[in-house]
Amino acid sequence: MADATTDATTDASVAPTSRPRLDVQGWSCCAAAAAGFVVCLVGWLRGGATVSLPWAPTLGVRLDFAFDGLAALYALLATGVGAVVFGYGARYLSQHLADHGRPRSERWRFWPWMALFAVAMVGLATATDLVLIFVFFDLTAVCSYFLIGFDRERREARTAALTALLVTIVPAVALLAGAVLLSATYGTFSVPELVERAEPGTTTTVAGLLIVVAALAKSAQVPLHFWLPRAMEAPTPVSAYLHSAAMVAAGVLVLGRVHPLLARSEVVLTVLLVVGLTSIAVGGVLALGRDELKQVLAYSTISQYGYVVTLYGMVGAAASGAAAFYVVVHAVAKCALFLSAGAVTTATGEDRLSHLGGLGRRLPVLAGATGVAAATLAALPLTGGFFSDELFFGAAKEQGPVLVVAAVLAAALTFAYIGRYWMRLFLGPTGTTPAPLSRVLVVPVVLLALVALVVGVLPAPITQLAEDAGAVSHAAPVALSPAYHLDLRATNVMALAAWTLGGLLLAVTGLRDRASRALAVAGDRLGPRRAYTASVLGLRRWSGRVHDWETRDLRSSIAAVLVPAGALAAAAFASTPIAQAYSVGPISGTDWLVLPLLALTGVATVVAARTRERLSIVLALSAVGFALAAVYALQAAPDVALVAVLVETMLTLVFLAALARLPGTEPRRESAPRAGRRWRDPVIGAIAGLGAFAVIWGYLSEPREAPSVSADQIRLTPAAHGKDVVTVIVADFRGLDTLGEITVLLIAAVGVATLLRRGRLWLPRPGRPGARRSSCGWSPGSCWDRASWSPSP
Amino acid sequence: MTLAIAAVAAVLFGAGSYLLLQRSLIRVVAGIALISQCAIVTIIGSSLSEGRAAIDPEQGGPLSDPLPQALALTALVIGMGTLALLLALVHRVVVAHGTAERDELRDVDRPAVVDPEGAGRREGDETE
Amino acid sequence: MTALSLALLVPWAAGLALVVLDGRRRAVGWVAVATLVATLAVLAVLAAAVLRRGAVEYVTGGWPAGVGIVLRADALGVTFALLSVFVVLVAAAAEAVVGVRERTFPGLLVLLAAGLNGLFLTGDVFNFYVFFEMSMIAAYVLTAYGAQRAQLRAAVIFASVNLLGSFIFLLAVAGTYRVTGTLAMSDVAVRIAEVPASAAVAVAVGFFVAFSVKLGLFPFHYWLPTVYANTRPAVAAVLSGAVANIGAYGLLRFGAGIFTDQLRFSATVLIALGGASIIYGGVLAVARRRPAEMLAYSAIGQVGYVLVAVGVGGPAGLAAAVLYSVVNALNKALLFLTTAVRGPLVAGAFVVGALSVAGVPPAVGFVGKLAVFRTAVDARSPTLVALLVLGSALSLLYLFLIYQREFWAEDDEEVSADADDARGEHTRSVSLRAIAVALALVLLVGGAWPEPLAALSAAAADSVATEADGATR
Amino acid sequence: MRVVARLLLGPSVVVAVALIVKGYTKVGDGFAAGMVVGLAVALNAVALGARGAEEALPVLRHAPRVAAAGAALALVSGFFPLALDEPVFSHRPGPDEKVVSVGTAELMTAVSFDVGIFLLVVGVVTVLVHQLADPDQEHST
Repeated sequence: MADATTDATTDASVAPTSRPRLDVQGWSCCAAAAAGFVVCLVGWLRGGATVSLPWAPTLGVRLDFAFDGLAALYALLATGVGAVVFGYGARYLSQHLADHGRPRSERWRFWPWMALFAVAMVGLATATDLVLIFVFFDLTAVCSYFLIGFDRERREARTAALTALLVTIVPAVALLAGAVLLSATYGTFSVPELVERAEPGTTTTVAGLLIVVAALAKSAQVPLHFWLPRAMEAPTPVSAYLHSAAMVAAGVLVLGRVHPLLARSEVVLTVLLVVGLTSIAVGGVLALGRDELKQVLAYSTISQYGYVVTLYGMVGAAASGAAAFYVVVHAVAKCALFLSAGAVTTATGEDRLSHLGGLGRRLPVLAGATGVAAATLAALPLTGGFFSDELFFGAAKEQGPVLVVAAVLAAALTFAYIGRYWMRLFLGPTGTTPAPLSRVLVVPVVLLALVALVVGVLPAPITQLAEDAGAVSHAAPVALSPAYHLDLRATNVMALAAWTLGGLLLAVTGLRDRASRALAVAGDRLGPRRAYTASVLGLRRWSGRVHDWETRDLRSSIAAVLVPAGALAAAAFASTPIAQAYSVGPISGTDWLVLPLLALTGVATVVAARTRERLSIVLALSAVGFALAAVYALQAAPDVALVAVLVETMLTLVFLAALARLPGTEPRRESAPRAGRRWRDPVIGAIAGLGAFAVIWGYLSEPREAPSVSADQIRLTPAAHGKDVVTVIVADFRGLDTLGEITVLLIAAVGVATLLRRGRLWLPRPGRPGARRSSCGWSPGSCWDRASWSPSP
Repeated sequence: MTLAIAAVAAVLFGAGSYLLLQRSLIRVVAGIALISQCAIVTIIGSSLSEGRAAIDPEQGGPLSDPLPQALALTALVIGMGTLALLLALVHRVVVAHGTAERDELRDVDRPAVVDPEGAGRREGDETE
Repeated sequence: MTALSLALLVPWAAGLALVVLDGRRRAVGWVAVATLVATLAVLAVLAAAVLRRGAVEYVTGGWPAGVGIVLRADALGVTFALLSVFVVLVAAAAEAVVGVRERTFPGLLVLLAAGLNGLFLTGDVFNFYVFFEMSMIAAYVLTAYGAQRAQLRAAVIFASVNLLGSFIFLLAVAGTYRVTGTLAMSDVAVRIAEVPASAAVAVAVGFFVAFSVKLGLFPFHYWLPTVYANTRPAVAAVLSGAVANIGAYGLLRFGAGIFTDQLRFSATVLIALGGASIIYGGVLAVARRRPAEMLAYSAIGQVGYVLVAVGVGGPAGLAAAVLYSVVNALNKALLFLTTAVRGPLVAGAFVVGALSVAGVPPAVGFVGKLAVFRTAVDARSPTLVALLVLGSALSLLYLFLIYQREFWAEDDEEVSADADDARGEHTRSVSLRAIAVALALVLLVGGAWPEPLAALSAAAADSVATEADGATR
Repeated sequence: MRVVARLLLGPSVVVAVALIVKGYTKVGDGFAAGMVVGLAVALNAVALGARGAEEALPVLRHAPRVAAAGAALALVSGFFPLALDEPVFSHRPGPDEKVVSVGTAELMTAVSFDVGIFLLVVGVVTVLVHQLADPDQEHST
C-alpha cells in the first residue's frame, strides 16, 4: 500500500495540473463547523441555556438539552477542532481519492458522516437525558464505523470498522441498561434530577458501573482499548477528529456528565482510578515501541485519556476541573499531531518512523508546529500542556503519595514517547525525501500549535471554560488557578522529576524498546484483542457446526416440532395434579356400536401408517374417514356425518385422480436407514400420540357443569326461523365462520390452479390455438418465463 | 367413552405424526389427513350433552350439542381445502424435483455438502 | 361498528374479486395496492376510535354474545392489524412495481390481509381459527410464488409444519369449548379460572405450541430458515412481517389475555425458551453467508425478545412485547426487501434495518430494546440483562458481517448474487429501491419520534390487562 | 361407469335442490348440496377425464364463474346489513318477523347465503377436480 501511495504521489508532483478540484462539500462542512463554533462561543458567553421538550412521555424520555459549561466545552471542541480538521480534510480527501483512483463522488460517503459526527457530538455534549445521551452516543459510533471503513476495499479497513463498531456499541448497551436501572429506581432519565434523587447504594453502584463500562470502551481504555489502534485504518482527518474531539472524547464526556452519580460509589471511583492508571501505563509503554506514526499517536491517546479517567476517579473540585482542562489541551495537541502525521505521510508516502527522519530540514514549519504540539503533550512550559499537568499533579497531590508517584511516572512516560516520536521524525539522518506539501495541509497544524501556545501564555479563557465544565461534573463550583510559579512547590517538583525521568527513558533506548516490545508481545498473546478475535472466530466456527448439525440431523423439521411439543405436554401433565383429573366416561346405548367403529378406525389408521403402497394408503384413509362418519351419525350428528361422507368420497376421488397422474409413481425402496433411524420415527410418533392423548383426555375429562352457549343457540333457533340447529348455526349464528370457510375453499382452488395451471382457473377453449399464451397482461416482460415452468434440468 | 374417543384421537395423531416424518411426500399428505381426522373426532367428542340430533328443538327432550357439530363442519371443509392444496403442492414439487422423496429435495442454490471449516476460513477475513 | 365491519369487508370483497382476475396486469396489481391502502385507512379510523373511546365490539347478527360471533377491535388487535396490513401493502407495492408474475398473487395477498384483519379483530376463539386458516392457506400458496424448485420445497415444508400447528391449534380450540362451554374470548377468560389446572394447562400448552410454531420460536423453528431463505423477498417480507405476527398476537391475546394463570404458571419456561431463541438464532446467524438465510435465523432470535417480554409480563412487559413485535416486523420486512435489490441507497436502507435490529439509534429498534430492557430490570434479573446484551452483540456482529460482505467487499459479491438469483434475480428497479428507502425512512422517523408507537403499544398492553382483569373480577 | 356417471348427474342436482330447500328444517345445507353436485361432476371427470367431461358437459366451463358468483352472493348476504348500520350477518327477516314462504322454501337472506355457498362449492369442487385430474396440461404442452 505504501508503494502505491508513493507512486501516486510522485505522479501527482510530476503533473501538478492533475490537482484535484475544490472539495465543495468539505469546505461547506468546514464553514458550517466554524459557524457552529461561533454560535457555541456566543452561547457560552451568554451563560448557556436549557431546553426541555416532550419526546416520548409514555417511555418517560424527554428531549432535555442543557448548554452548560460541560456542553460548551465539548461543543466548542467538536466545532472548533471540527472546522480545522474539515478544512484539512477538504484537501486531504481529494488527494486520497486521487491516489487510490477512486471517483470524486466518494466524497458523498465521507462528508455527510463527518458532519453528522460533529452534530452528534454537539448533541451528546448538550443532552442531559440518559436515553438521549445513549442515542447520540451510539450515533457517534455509527458515524465512526462508516468513516473508519471509508477505504472499504481494503480488508484491514473493514475489519477495523467492524471491531470499532462492536467494541463501542455493545458496551453502549450497558449504558442503556444502566439508564433503565436508574429510571426504574428513581423514576427519571434526567441526569440533573437523578443527581438530586440518587442515593448511594447498590443500584447506584451497579448503574454507575454499567455506564462506566460504556464510557471506558468508547474512550479506548484498557482492556477495551484495542479497537483504537486498529481504527488508524481510517483516513487521517477521521483519526484526528476521532481522537481529539469526537469519538474517544465522547466517553469521557459521558463520565463528566454523570460524574456526580459516579462519585456516590467508592467502587466506581476505584474502578476509574485503576483503569485510568493502567491505561496510562499500557498506552504509554506501547507507544514507546511503535514504529508506525499513527500507531504511536493511537497508543498515546489511550494513555492520555487514561489521565482524564484517573482524574475522574479522584473526587474533588480540583480533579474535575483538571479533567476538563486536560481534555481541551489534549484535543488541540493530538489533533495537530495527527494532522502533521498525515501531512508527513502524504509528502513522503511513508508511515513508519524507521523509514523517516531528518524531516525538520525539509519541512521546518511543520517540524516547528509539530514540536509545539509534542511539547504540549510533554507538558513543557509555555504550552497549555504545562498547566494541564500542573493541575493533574495538583489533584494527585491531594490523593496521597501513591498517586503522586503514579502521576510523575505517567508524565515521564508521556515525555519519553512523544519526545522519541518527534526526534525520530524530524531530527537525525534523512530517511525519505518529502515531496512539496500543499499549504492547506500545514496551516491547520500551525493554527493548532498557536492555540496551544496561546493557552500556555494566557490560560484564563480555557481556565474559565474548564471551571464551568468542572462545576457540572463536580456538581459544585470549581476554581482553578493555573499559573507559572518560579518556586519549588510540589507541582513544580513533580514536573521536574517527570522531565528528568522522561529524559532518562529517552536516553536508555535499548531497555526502553525491549520493555515496550515485551509488553506488545504479551498483549498479542494474552491481550483482549486476541480474546476478541478468538471469540469471534470461535463463534463463527460454532455457528457453522451447529448449523451443519441442524441441517444434517434435524431438518426433518416436523420431528423438531413434535418432540418439544410432546415434552411440553408431558411437563404440563407432570406439573399439575392428576388425581381424579381423568375419567373413563360412561358408556351407554349406541356407544356399544360406536366402540367397534372406533376400533375399526384405529386399525385402519395403523394400516395407513404402515403401508407403503399409495393405493392402500388412500383406501386406508377412506376407511378411516367412513368409519368416523358412521361414528358421527351414531353420535347424533347427522349433518356432520353427511358432510363427512361427501368430503371423504370427494377426497378419495381426488387422491386417486391425483395419484394416478403423479409422475414417478414407482414406490421407491427406501434406502437403508442409518442405524438408530429405524426406530426414530415410530418413537417420535408414539411420543406425539401420547402427548396428544394426555392433552385430549385431560380436557375431555373436564366437562363444564354450567350450560354452554349452545343451550342459548338451541333456544334461539326458532327465532331464526329454523329447525335444524346445526344449519342455523352454520348459516346464521356463526355465518361469519362459514363465509371464512368457503373463502378458504376458494383460496385452495385458486392455489391449486396457481400451482398446476399458472393460476388459470379453467383451461382455455381447446378450439382456439394460441389462446393459452395470449393473456400475459399488457407488458410482455412481466410474463413468467416459460422455461422456468418446466421441470428444471 | 371419553377414554375411547381420546384413545382413537391419540392413535390418529400418533400415526399422522409418524407419517409426517416419512420421506415420501405422499405419506406426508396422508399424515396431515389423519391429523385432521383427529381434530374433527375430538371436536365431536367435546360435545357437552348427549341426546337426539339437534333438529326441531321445540319437540323437547335432550338434544346433542349442536355447536361442536357446526365447528366440525367448518373444520371438515377447511381440512378438505388444505388437503387439496397440499396435494397439488406435492404434485408440483414432484414434477419440479423429479422425486417424491423429501430428503432428495435440494435447493438449486445450496451446495449439497456444507463445509463450515472452509467457510470459516474464507470468512475469517472480516474478523481477524 | 361500521369501520370494524368495513375493515373485514374491504379486503375480503376486493380479494375475492382480484383473485379471479389476471394479476399480471399492472392495473390489477395496483388495484390490490389501492385496496390495501383503503384497508389501512379504515383501520386507521378504527384505531382512532378505539384509542379515543375504548374497544369497539359487536356480535354478528345482533345475537347475544356467544350465540353469534363477537367481533372486537381493541388496541392490541388494531395495532397488529395496522402493522400487518402495512407490511402486506409494502410487499404488494414491491411486487407491483417490478411486475407481478403470477395471476393470483395480488388477490392472494389481499385475501391474506383479509384473513389477518379478521383474526386480529375477532373476539371468538373458533372464528380466530377460521381466519387463521384463511390467511395461512393464502400464505402457503404465496410461499410457492415463483415456483422455482427452491420455493416449492419451501412451500412443502412451510405447509406441512404449519398445518400440523394449525391442527394442534384446532385441538386446543376443541378443548377450550369442552372445558368452558363457550367460544367468546371474554367468556373463556372468565370461565377458565374455574377449570381444574390439569385441563386448563393442557389446553394452554396446545395454544402455546401452535403459536410458537407460527413464530418460529426455538425449538419449533426448524422449518423457518429453509422457508424464509428460499421464498421470494416480497413473500419472505410478508411471512416474517405479517404472518409471523399471528404468533406474537396469539401469545399476547391467548397467553396474557385469556390463560393468565397458566401463563404465570409457566413464565419461567417462556423466558427460558425466549432466551434460548435469542442465543440460538443469534449464534446460527453469525456464519450464514446469504443475507436471506442470516435474516431467517435473525428472525428466530428476535422473536425470543417478544417471548421474554411476555414471560416477564406486567404492563411494562406486555407493552414491550407489542412494541418489539411491531419494530421487529418492520425491520424484517425492510431487510428482506433489501435482499431483492442493489444500489447505494439500498445499502443505506439495509444499514437502517440492521441498526434497528441491533437496537442502535437512530433507527426505531432501540425503542424496542429500551422497552425490553425495562422489563428485564423490572424482573430484577441480571441474567436477563446479560442475555439481552449478548443478543444485541450477536445481532450487531452477524448483521454487519453480512453488510460488509454484501455492500463493501466487491470481490465477494458474486457469491451471494448467485445465490439470490436462485430466488428470483436481483433487480435494480428504481421504484423498488424507493420503496426500501421509504420503509427505512419510516424506521428512522419511528426512532426520532417514538411516542406514537410507544403510546399505541402501551394502550395495547392495557387492553390485554383489561381483558385479564375482567376475567378475575 | 361412464353411463353411471352421466346418469347420476341429473338426480344429484335434484337431491341438491332438495337439500338446500329443506336445509333449515332437516339435515343438510348449501354445503352438502354443493358437495352432492360436485361429487357427480367429479365422478364424470374421473370416468371421462377432464377433457372428456368438459366436452360432454360444456356448462362445466362456467365453473369458475359460478364459484365467483357464489362467493359474491354469500358475501353480499352476509355483509348487506352494513348498509343498514346493523351488525353483519343480521339476516332479514329478523328474529321475530314473519317469513314469506313459497311451498316449504322460506325466502330470507339466510337462504340466499346458503345458495351462495352452494354455488361456490359446486364451482370450486368442479375446478378442483378438473385441475387435479388433469394437471399436466401446462407442463406437457
